[in-house]
Amino acid sequence: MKSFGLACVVLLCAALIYSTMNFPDWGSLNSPASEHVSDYYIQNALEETAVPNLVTAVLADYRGYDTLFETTVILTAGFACFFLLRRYRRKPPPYRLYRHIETGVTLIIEQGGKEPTESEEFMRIDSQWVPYDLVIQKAARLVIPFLQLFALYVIFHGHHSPGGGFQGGVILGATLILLAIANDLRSTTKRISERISAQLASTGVLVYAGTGALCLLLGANFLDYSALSRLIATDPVMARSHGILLVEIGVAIAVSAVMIWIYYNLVSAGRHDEGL
Amino acid sequence: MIWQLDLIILALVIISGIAAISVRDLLGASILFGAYSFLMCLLWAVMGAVDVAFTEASVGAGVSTVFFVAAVFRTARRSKD
Amino acid sequence: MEELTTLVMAKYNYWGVVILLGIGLYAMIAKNNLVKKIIGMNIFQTAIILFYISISTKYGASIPIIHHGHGHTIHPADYMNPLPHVLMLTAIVVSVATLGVALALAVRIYNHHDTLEEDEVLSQLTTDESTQA
Amino acid sequence: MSSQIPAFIIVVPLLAALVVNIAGWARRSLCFPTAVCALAAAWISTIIVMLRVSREGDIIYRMAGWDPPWGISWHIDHLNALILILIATVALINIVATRSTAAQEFPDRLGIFYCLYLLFVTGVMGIVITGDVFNLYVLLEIASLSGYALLGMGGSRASVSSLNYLFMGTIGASLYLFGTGYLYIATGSLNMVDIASILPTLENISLIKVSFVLCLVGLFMKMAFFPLHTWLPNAYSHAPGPSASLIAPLTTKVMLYVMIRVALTIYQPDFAFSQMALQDIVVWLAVIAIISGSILAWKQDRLKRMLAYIIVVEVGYMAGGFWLGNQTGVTGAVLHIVNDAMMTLCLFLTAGAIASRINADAFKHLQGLFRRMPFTMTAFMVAALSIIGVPPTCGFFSKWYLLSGGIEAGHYEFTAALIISSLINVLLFFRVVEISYYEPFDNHQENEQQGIQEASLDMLLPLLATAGLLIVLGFYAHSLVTWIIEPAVSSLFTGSL
Repeated sequence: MKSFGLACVVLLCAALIYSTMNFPDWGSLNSPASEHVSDYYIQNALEETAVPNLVTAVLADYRGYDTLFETTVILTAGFACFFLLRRYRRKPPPYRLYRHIETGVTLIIEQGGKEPTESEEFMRIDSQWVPYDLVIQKAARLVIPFLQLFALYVIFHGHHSPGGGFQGGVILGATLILLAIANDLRSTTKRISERISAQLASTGVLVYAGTGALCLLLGANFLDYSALSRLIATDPVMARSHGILLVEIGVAIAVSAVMIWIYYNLVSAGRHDEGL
Repeated sequence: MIWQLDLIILALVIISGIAAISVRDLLGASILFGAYSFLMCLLWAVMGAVDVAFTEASVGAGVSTVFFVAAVFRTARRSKD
Repeated sequence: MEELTTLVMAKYNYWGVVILLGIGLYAMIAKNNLVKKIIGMNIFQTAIILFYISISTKYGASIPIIHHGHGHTIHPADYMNPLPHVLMLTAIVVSVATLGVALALAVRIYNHHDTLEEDEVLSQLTTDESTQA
Repeated sequence: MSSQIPAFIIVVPLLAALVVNIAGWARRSLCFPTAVCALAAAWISTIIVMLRVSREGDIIYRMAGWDPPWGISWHIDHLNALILILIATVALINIVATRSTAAQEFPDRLGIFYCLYLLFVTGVMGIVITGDVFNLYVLLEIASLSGYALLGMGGSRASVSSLNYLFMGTIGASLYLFGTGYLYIATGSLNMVDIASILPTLENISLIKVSFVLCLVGLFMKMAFFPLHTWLPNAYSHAPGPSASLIAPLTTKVMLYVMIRVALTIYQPDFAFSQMALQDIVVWLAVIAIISGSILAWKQDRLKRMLAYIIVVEVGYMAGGFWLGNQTGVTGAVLHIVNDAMMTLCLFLTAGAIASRINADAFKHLQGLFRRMPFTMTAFMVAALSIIGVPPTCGFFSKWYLLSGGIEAGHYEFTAALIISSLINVLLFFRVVEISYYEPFDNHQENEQQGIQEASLDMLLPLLATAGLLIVLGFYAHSLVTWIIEPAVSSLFTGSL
């Protein structure tokens, strides 16, 4: 099986390499790809949308419909992970581990035994092999706020510098995943419950599609932000720029919530009790 | 866009790609896949695609590696091939 | 010889794309472990993203962010082609979404069959079917 | 506001999917009504769009107000509008029919099931309506991802076959993306009509040929055309009832529409049919698909697996009919897309009804089904006659166009294959009828009460409506062709887009 697979892959690659012969040269200035549509974007994007970062302008305005469905793809992945993995039957685990914080002694409480209350002295830890490490927890607690500040910077500076809704949203989601890895999953699900992350994910895409539908109600085509100029009393070009910003915020909310939601389901195989 | 740098990083990308699929231990394979994604992000940064490099670094390398490690943690770490 | 180097200079990026496609496809076909197949699928998708990005590069052009304000005439040759970058932002997010669903299915298979090896899973399924029928 | 109707077709199901998710977490009972209202609204707007297209000609809808090559635009002609109505009808009938089985199958995740259902319908409708090549890839991914999740939730074997479907589907979609990359490197634009105008002016034809082959192989993989169909039988036969009867009628047919759109709108008929010299290869592949699919269907001993192989045969009909190259062949293919979607919906709904009543799928458990479930089996009979191609039902007319197209194009092996597979279909379905009608219902299971265990009413009425629709489609097949499919096909061939 392996040699047959290798043979047909090598055959396919040889054919494709032969087909790359009549590509235009790599990096050439007059290849058709860099003449027809991209010249319009480079020359007109700044006047029409007041956004220097061409990629954000094309991403959220000229091809905003593409990005709406891109955010819907990541939302579908969140729904799919929940739909496939989530298990609600709460059968209690055979034993629970409690650690006495000062002495570091771990108590194994069988089912039905008297469990110490999670207070100053006792801390519940996962039954899987989890390194109880003070350094990681304290370092994570210090770093996370600054990471979230950086994520907000990336979201809101999508117009001028590389970055935008997706990158900022993923960094925001990654900070909460870092919290879940540093401590245990239950402490993070207490902060951001699964229900909040699911509803936030849909609200993010609702913000995006809602802005589009708002332009629809104002009489223009779907996702035509210049129609917002009547609402926020600016000229159509600035209305497009603000529309792009609004859409980027929606994307950031959706992407960060979906990343957390997928992580919750994937790491606990759907039971949301013990994870990495 | 210095083409020599581009050639070197492209070679590194191909090597880490081959390594990612030939390592037997799945955790090692997912970490190597993280390295593959970071090198790919570096390649795109050299090629001038700055936004795409940023996204590949955060979405491709950052979160996919976490998903891989989480999935391997929930399943098995040894693999026969 | 000199003609060969100009040919290589002009096309090596696309050859790298094809080699990565081959690696990804080989991993998906020949590898036995499900997670290895998922890694192969991801390599296959990032290879196509690399193909689009190498279309957009221009020699001597800077990143697609217009650095001076209004008023100046903007020459397209100064900036790289922004369109493939937009498309590939979408393709990266699609590849992560597919990765998430594939890993969810792999975890689900492990919950049912306690193995990630394709041949062991299929042998268990055929034994289940024979006992069921 | 009336000029915005095309946007409602996509926006309403998408917003409904989001609202269902947000509301689903608060109150579970809200999910089904919102989903049904959204699909009904989408259905009504597709009919309004069809009327506008037949009155005023093609609709060009500029997304975000930008002109076609720069922004994304929709180009809705007769073909688009017809397939949109088909999708909306199948989705609406299926959501109403499978309400009780969905609640029974997914008790704790019903809200998310309806979100995935609506996202699948949005993705499929977006594929049909869009005029942009890359946008089609993104919507293809949405439809596929929600399809993998819906199909993966069945029995123990479902997740293995769904993962297999995911691998092959991702390779297919990525090959399509690679093909559009070749197109983009040659023309520099992504809008279908714009590419069609640039392609004749280019001189290096071999680049365009490679891009066409790559797109085609990717679409064949998504369409389950013969050599690349191995994912379909497992994926559809182990899937849960409600999702199988949604995905089976739609995915392969929409991929066929995409092949027609790519081959005729972007590459223009003279390039696709004459210069590419692919015709004979693909028609012979279709012949092999039809024959081997029918034989494999005969070898199955489970109902849903047999129906899955029949879908592979039907894809062989449609792809072969399209690649005959002449107008009657393409008309037959388009009409068969419509008919086959309705037939597959009816068959999978009956399979779902049978599975919900006697949760066994193998043939040997279907004894005496006519006495136990008379109405479901009559609907099964109507769908069986339609697939075989008996005149009053719609299956006959599309097969008639395919047959005459085959003779006209001189591909007699295709017509022979059609006739042979119709005969094998007769054997397939009468084997089922023989088991369920003539074999006595062995009453050693005394505890089971002997009376009629008919499927629940809310599943039965849509099922009988679909069976009735098959016959109505049969009567109006001629007017359907003259009013909608003739102008669509002629505009595709003359390339007046």
